[in-house]
Amino acid sequence: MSGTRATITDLASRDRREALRIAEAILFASAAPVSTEDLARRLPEGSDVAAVLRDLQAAYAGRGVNLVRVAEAWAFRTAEDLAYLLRHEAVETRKLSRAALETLAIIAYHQPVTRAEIEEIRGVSTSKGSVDVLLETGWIRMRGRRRTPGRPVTYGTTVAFLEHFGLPALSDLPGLEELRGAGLLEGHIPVGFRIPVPGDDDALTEEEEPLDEADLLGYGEALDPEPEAD
Amino acid sequence: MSGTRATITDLASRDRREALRIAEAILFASAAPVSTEDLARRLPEGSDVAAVLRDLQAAYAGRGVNLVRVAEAWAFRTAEDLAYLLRHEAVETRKLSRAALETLAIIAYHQPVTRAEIEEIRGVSTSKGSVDVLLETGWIRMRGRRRTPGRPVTYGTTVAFLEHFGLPALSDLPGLEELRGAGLLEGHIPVGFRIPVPGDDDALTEEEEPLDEADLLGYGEALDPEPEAD
Amino acid sequence: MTGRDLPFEEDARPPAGEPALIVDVEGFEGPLDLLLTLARNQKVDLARISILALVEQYMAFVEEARKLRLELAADYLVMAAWLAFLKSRLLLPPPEKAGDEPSGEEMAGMLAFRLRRLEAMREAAARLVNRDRLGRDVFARGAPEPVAVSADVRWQASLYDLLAAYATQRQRQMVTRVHVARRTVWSLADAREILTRLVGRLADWVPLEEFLSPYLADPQTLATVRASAFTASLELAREGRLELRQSGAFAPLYLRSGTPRAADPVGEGRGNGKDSDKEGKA
Repeated sequence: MSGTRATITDLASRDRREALRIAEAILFASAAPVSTEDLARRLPEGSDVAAVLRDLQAAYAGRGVNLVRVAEAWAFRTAEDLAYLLRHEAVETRKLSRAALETLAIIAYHQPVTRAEIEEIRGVSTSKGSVDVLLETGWIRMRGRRRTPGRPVTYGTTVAFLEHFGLPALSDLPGLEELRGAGLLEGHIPVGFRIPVPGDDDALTEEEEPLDEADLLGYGEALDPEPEAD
Repeated sequence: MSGTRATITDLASRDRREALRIAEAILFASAAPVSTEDLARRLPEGSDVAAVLRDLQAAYAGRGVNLVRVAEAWAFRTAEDLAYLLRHEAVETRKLSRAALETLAIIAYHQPVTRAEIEEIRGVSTSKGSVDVLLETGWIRMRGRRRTPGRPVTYGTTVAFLEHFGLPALSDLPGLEELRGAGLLEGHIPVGFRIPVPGDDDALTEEEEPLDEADLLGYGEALDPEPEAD
Repeated sequence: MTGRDLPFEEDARPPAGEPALIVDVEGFEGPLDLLLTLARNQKVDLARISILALVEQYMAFVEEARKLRLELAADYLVMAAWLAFLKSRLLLPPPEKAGDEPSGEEMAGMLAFRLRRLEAMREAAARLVNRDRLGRDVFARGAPEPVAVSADVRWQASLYDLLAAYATQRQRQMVTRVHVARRTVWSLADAREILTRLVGRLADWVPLEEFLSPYLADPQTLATVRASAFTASLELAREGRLELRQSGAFAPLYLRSGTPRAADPVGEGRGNGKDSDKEGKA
């Protein structure tokens, strides 16, 4: 085992070795980089601070941690090529809540659609949370504002939505007959019940006007005096 | 200068050297001990974690900074003999009262232990305050409830306790063996007292059951009808 | 702590006029602590202390405290009682077969054990405190480099989930509609309640249509209002709370409040033919 401690313990004199140990401990324990003067003050009298720092830097060169100069001071830092160790990328998979999923589906089929319209279709007031979560998924976007009193924001889906759900285009969303065929709609379907076929045109409809600057900065919904509950 | 880097850079294969650098960087970067499993997960696949730690510990033995074991985890710490030089870095910590220290020692050596048992050993009713102060330090924790009438809460020490007192494990408590040998930790004489031996196992003993939800929210002690005085 | 003499002679005497002190306050942490201090004063190994001598010293202490009218904590008195019992056990010959009760020697052994254990824990605490402690003697990395966690949330939903959610909620809406339609029906109970209220104490004949006019505005509810009101009126007439009159088929139906227990038991409007006429019209 003794052969492996060459770096510091075998160096030069006992005093020099002790100065190195002390410098190492001080630099390690310090919350901020330590200046050469400060180090000199704390090393045993007569120590050659420059030499100590040089030796220490050499001892740590090529190691997982290096002694680096920060402004006029010194500090230990993780070796640059190992910086990736300090980043931890966690991928978290989350499932959408039923309310969010329903809201998403309504936006997909009925776009452009306002929150009030979503609420009318769902029969419950949609929490701002659901819409926010959907905006966060990147699957929906604010399209514009409806040209009606209150100028409510209209929502639509994004290209990421098509990608995630493997849809070539919005017009490929299954219609009434397909939903029935898949057993998703059952029983007597009232006359006049229809499932809209959303257009694939990204351009605003005649009933919509562009978003304001404030909307684009993310303050759009705050202007809507819609109720918030679920 | 190349001759001075013997320790790590000359060791064995390139892979081994890289694993050492990575372990060194991870352990250096963290102020808290890093568990062996965590380290294993972050080292290149196929690394011999035990060997890496052994080499690293050997490389740092006798240096200003040492690699120490705390519970099943590892951390770099300044060398004990350099304490006098580093007082500078010391953060003012609140001094514990004699009663609190005595209580801490009893919890450490007798865990899992109930408040009634602590009182029995001290011969005085322990104020809830002492236990609260100790809980606040993070050195003790509520472990579970003793399967006896009244279901009293059992206390034990934490990893932070080991870390603070520089103990690799509970079995390294000073004088533990002598105390055990003298029967002071085991009920050899007393008719009617039984004091368990502290193990390093965090798992509950057969005589303990898990804490309730209320305990975990911090209301546990309020349920204990124990006297409160000092 | 070690070698301390009984402190109350000098220190604990209460100044005149002040309330009595508790000996506890004088630095002893309970009777066991006091016993330990007294035992140490015997200057022998705790394993070889004279329990009897210890009991005497403790009693003397308590006696002295009493003389000084110091208020002793209850713990001290409990211990004193236990020690007195122990002393009697130690001095008297052991009783013939005392059952489960411990002998004097066992009790003395237990006390000696407790004293040794308390002392051991005090020493353990001292050894613990004198260890090289983190943040005082030994230091962790002063400038740790924290691992930055960048959480990347991936939302998960399948096309099937999406379609099922849409279909379920649209289907729910169909069912809801049926509910709403049902609400437009005037129940018999509703009609009865309204008629009872409207007819009240009406003495003169008034056409039914006039009562119902506020409810007949909506063409969708016209039929149900009329049918329920008519049926309810028949029921009320039978109960004698209402009288009905109609001059001929399709002629207006008149109502007035009934005269309970009136001589005329059959209301004028109770003819079967008229009923069916009315229903036909509704």
